[in-house]
Amino acid sequence: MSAPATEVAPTGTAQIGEVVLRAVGISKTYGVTKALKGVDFDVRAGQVTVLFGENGAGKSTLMKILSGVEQPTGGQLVLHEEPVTLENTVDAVERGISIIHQETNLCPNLNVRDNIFLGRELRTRAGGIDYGREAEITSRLMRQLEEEIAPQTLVADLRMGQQQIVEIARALAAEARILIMDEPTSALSASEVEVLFRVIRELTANGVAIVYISHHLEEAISIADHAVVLRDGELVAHEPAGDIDLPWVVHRMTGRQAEYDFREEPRDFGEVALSVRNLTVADLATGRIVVDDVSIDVRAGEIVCLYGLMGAGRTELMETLAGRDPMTAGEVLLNGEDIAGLDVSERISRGLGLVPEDRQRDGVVQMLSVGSNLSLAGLRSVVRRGLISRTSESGRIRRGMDEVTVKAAGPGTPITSLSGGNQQKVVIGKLLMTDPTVLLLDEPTRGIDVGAKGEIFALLFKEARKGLGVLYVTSEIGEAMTASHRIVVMNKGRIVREFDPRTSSRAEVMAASGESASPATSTTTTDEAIGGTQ
Amino acid sequence: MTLSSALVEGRALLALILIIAVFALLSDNYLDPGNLVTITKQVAFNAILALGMLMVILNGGIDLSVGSTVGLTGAVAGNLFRGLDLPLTQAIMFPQVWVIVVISVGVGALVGYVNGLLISRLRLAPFIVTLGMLYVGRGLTEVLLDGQNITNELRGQEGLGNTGFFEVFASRPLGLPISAWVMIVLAILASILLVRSPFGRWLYASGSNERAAELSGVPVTRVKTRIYVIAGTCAGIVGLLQIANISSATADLGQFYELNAIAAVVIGGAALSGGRGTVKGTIIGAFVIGFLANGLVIVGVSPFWQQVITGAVIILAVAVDRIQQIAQNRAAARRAAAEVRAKTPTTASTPA
Amino acid sequence: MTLSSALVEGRALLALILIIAVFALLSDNYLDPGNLVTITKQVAFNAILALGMLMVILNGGIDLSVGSTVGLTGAVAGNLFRGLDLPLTQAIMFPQVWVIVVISVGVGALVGYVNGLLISRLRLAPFIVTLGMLYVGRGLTEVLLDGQNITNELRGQEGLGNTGFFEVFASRPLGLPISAWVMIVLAILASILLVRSPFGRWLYASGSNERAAELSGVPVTRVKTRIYVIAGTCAGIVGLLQIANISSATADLGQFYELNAIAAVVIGGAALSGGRGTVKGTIIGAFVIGFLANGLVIVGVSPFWQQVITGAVIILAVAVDRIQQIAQNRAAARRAAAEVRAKTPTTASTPA
Amino acid sequence: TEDAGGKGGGTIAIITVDPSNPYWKAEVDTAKKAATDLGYDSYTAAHNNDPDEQNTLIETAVNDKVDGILLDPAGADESIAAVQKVVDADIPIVLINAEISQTGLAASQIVSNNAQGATVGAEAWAASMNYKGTYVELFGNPSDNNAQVRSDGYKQVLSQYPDLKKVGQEIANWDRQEGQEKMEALLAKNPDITGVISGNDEMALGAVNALKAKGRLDQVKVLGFDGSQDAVDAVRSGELVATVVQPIVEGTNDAMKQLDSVITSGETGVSEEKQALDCVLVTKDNVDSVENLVISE
Ligand SMILES: Nc1ncnc2c1ncn2[C@@H]1O[C@H](COP(=O)(O)OP(=O)(O)OP(=O)(O)O)[C@@H](O)[C@H]1O
Ligand SMILES: Nc1ncnc2c1ncn2[C@@H]1O[C@H](COP(=O)(O)OP(=O)(O)OP(=O)(O)O)[C@@H](O)[C@H]1O
Ligand SMILES: O[C@@H]1[C@H](O)[C@H](O)CO[C@H]1O
Ligand SMILES: [Mg+2]
Ligand SMILES: [Mg+2]
Repeated sequence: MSAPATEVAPTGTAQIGEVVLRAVGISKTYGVTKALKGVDFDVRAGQVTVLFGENGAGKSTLMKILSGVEQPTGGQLVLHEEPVTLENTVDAVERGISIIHQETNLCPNLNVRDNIFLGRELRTRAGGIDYGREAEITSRLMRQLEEEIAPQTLVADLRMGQQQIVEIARALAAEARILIMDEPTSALSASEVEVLFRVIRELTANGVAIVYISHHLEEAISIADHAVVLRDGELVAHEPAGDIDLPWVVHRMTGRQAEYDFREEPRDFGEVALSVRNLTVADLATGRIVVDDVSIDVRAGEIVCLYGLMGAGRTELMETLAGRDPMTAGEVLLNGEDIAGLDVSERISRGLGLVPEDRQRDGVVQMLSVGSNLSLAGLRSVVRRGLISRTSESGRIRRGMDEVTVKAAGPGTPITSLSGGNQQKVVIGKLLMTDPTVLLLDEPTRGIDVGAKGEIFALLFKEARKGLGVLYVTSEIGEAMTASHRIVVMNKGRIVREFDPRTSSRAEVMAASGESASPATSTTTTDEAIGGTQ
Repeated sequence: MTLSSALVEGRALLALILIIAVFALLSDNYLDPGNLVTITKQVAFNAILALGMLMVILNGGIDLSVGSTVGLTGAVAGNLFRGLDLPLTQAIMFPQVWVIVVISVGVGALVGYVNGLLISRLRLAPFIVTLGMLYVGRGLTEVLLDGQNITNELRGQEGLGNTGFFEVFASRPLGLPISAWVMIVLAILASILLVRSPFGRWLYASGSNERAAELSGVPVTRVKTRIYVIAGTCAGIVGLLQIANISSATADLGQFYELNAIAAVVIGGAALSGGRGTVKGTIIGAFVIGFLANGLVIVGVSPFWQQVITGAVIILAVAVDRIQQIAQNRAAARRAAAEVRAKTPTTASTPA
Repeated sequence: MTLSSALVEGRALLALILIIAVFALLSDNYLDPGNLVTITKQVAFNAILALGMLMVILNGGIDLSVGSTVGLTGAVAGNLFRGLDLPLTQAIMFPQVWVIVVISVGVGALVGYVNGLLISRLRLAPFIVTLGMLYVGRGLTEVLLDGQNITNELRGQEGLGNTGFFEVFASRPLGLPISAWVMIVLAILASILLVRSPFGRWLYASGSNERAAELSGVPVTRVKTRIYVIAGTCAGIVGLLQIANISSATADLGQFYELNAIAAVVIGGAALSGGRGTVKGTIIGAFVIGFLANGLVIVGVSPFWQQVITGAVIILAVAVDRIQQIAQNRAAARRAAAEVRAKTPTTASTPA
Repeated sequence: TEDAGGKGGGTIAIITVDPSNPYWKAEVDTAKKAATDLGYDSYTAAHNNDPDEQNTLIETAVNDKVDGILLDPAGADESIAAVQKVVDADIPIVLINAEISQTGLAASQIVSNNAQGATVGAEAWAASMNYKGTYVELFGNPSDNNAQVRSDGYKQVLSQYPDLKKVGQEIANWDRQEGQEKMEALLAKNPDITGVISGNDEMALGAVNALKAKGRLDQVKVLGFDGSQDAVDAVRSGELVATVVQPIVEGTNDAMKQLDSVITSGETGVSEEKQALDCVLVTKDNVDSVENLVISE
């Protein structure tokens, strides 16, 4: 490691490639769910083991067990050939195992330094916190990660990608010998991913063992030394990285050849459904312009992809269009009608709805069932004489579940028991039940496996054929290229260019977004048949 | 929702049955029909407030001001019976009883509306807004009554055309006090509202995840404002029923009622964090409190200890299902572990 | 934390300055040094409780039982001064004053510990646990006092070796009442705890994102238990100071103190949802309440209206910065719009 | 606040218990009017029987340099220190309604004789019961001294009559609604009682409501205490057998006069510091002589 952070002594010095942590026959049940069914898994010093699997395959569960977050219901962990029980995360950290969680686990009211050293304070001789030393190490870590964030910056003021960097810094600060990264890049830009990969290589060179999980399959393959695939809580494949490629991974993950490519979809568009004219949005807290003079048209039956880097202002644009944030200037027309003065619910009833970026925070209502979530937005249409008609509601729910192919035991199933992909389908289905003319989707495939991605796009194209206009945001170039009729590139709050995915290349589009087609993401550009993977 | 809420209601019901069983064993008079009617009447006041409180709590809010609002509406009604000094004219106007009822309940609704606006529009914390309103309401009650109970005026006078208040608000149709009937009607209305109407669904949704509800087209601000209006309206109704019940409008009427209402809702299985709770549970919760208070007097527990026991029962009622849940989880973990062990541990082998 | 909390503290300070200015204009004697000392003494009791409450609120909890705990510790101390009936021996033991102090404060801590265990281990809602404890504590206080205030016994008797209580707990070192000194010392300790110690960081962290804190190795359960112990300890200290202040242990000592303590914390800028709040803000909040109450008396506002005004100020104090924020946002929006218009509208250019 | 010039002038602080209660409201109104008549400004404050609040109000008044204080004290022992502070500041103070357990501090103490009131009330009530039967007692707020004093007074009288049996006692905190609810429960337990004694009128009137609802009021004798207007009306209609009026209006007028006298001349003009304000029994016979706590003739 290039920047030794704390004086924690490394736990054992293993040879490169030597197994340092072994999971033997690990099982985990949650109530009736069997998340893991006797999995054997090795972690090797100085190498990167990548874990592949669909949503709900059990990847995070296995990692939580390896890092002391959860206790297995069966099986044994063996650390340096010694059987161990990891009581909790503190225990694991003391044994040199750290984890970067899939969901960011930061305290927004604390600053970067406080978050990094939370629970592992450096003390002064008097017993207080040694702020000086903590700040110094924080600065050093930030420099190493090439992110200019001052140690005193409040985490609440950081964008998602920067928060993920803080998470990474926290794991580095622990000076772990075994470092688990569960989806560390879901909010990172390509250049930030590059920095992370450089850091990973430095760590492995120092003998640190890395476990890496990502739904960005190509990116993950490029860093892997070993590839392990989980399916339905079972380990189905394990190969050295040299022997694998993308189709192999997808096949092992899904049991089939999950491909999607919608470039040949028909293009019989109708009238302009949504017309955005010179829209400008200012961030009221800072006064900064985040959406700058944007104009976009979406026609009936057209699927428009809004591509750009993290922080380009796409979320603000989408939320403003949905009626959640106030606009500063410009106009928004839906079917020729000015909707600028309407609130969210009025816009939904006029036919414009948003599938939000953060599914847990803004998408699902956790305490309601799958059925009630589905019918929530379109509730007005099943009201008879002021009351909800049970028969027409359950009829619509059943049809809705079929239409978006939700895998759930029934409409009464708790929404929280569904996998991310299925939850996302419910959120989309919810808005489809309002009979929208235009659907807005912000990162609809974030954290979703390759199979579910295909299903979601198939659903959108099916609706488009019936006349729905779609405007969706993505940060994945593969997705933009294979699953849209038109690509609009946004950069620093402005629309910079438009592309026809049939006639343009990845490199062009990425260049327009301000992103350089970096090695990690450009090595396998030929494989565009499998969308959604960079 | 359905399964866990049924369990939680079941727990409240269990508490109720337990309390009834214990006191029935200790005293012969406890289950006397007359006493049951008495308990029901007392429970009704709390239950009506608790129905309003339930809506607020389902939304993740709290309303500490309902007790003061009970007092305030009582004082308003009392003053109206005393007659309105009309400015300029020198005359005193005596509104009819139905006008008095409408105005008094309206004042309750208005207090709720102010709470609701402050909470939903300005996004202030419900606890602090309604705490402030608790003081404001009580202070206004005292201002209106100015140190005098209003008693005889409530009867009205034939000549003034404002008689008939007690005939309605202290009546006992079919032998059951009117407050009990109001409770029943309001409970049915509340059930329909929560279970069958879009408003109810919106309430549960916004109580569980307000941001998601908003993006689903739920008018979250309006829903929030309205529930405080409902809570205030319930307080207004209780204010009228209570001044009829004690035949006087007094300055400290309704003090601490909010605490009992909150306790009923929570004992009935609602989560203070919002999104979970039922009408049935709330009514059961109110009966738990009522049967307990009555039973403690009937078996002759010393008044000082009554408070201790009441407090302990409130805590126990919510602790019981947590303890039960923990026990269940432990058992499930044991079962699962046993199952895994039975399946003979596979030896370490990394499949290729 | 730093910037926004400074703003919020600033708002509390503004409220304080405003109140002082208004009343100083209305009354000559308001800023009299004697009156300032009076206010400070009064504020001190509330401020000490509020410091404990701040910890609880930082964690996203609430403690409604501190008022009862004040009463209970007072009653315990009173009983100890009256002497302990030793079982078996027929003798009565008179503990020394320092023993009485330790036991009484210990009882406060114990009440807090029970609250803490129920909340952290059984994961019960703080509101309902401490509501139950409010009743339990008050009931026990009444049981202990059994309808009799304890007054003369507090002086102790030379022969019994238990004199000296008033000499310490009602003393005025350097002309400032002891309660004010205790407030100052505790405020400094609390500041150090919150700002300099790991415990403070853990508290802010777990109040804002408990799961994240737990996964980072913060002992969230222990932190949670401890803050209730701290709140109970503060209540115990106030109980002792207060019986010395009024030279008697009475059954309703401390009633409603919890409401004032919560109000102080919130006026001082803390968020009831946890994770935000400072010692300085809390102390300012306590002074806002104290200066207001004193000023209303000095300018001769009627007791009824005092309540109305107090309630309104509580709401206003939290509403002000929200209104200000909304106004700022509006202004920012207007500015931004003007700026955009000034830039001469570029026509929609859709590059190919 | 400005200094008194000769007779009258200056400010008097009237510190009372709880003016939302008719009894203290009468005290305050009388005091305010008397102060005005004597040429003083006055302001009112209330301590709600909280000695700590009383301390604050007293200190505030001292800081405000008022010219005299009329205090209805919160507790006999708890108020000594507060009164001492006033004396130390050389401000004249007169106590009304309740006493403190130390003499030589206040200029005078005009004390409502609750013990005596309870005795006369209990006597009259026992007579109406024909000295036999079963009864229950409603007790006031336990932290208010008067609750115990009155209860003791009742007991002292009633223990003389072996055929009068007390079968229950509940706290109802001076409150009508609580009195009613407690009475309802007590009635379920003891349906056959023939008497109720109550620490004040509000609780007694609650009991009357409960008895009325059960159709038992005819057979049950209820005793109140305070002489509030509602109770006097109830005595007139026979719902209460008696109440006891504390002549607070006369007492307050006396207190104000004495306070004025101390302010202007340094002397109260009365020989005794402690002056008992004896209570007057109100029954059907003399009910028309009482109106709003004022006893005529
Ligand atoms: N706390 C929990 N309670 C109940 N079920 C759970 C819990 N955590 C995970 N599960 C279930 O266990 C299974 C495995 O989940 P896990 O989070 O490990 O999947 P994953 O492979 O990480 O998926 P993703 O790619 O979406 O992150 C899923 O069916 C999930 O619903
Ligand atoms: N919490 C925040 N605090 C400060 N600036 C922010 C915050 N969130 C976003 N921004 C900034 O606002 C601008 C627009 O962000 P927005 O989230 O709309 O971008 P985006 O293209 O949707 O990216 P993402 O995929 O990260 O959501 C960016 O400059 C970003 O850095
Ligand atoms: O004398 C008063 C009155 O009886 C009042 O009703 C309650 O408090 C007592 O002390
Ligand atoms: Mg996962
Ligand atoms: Mg975004």
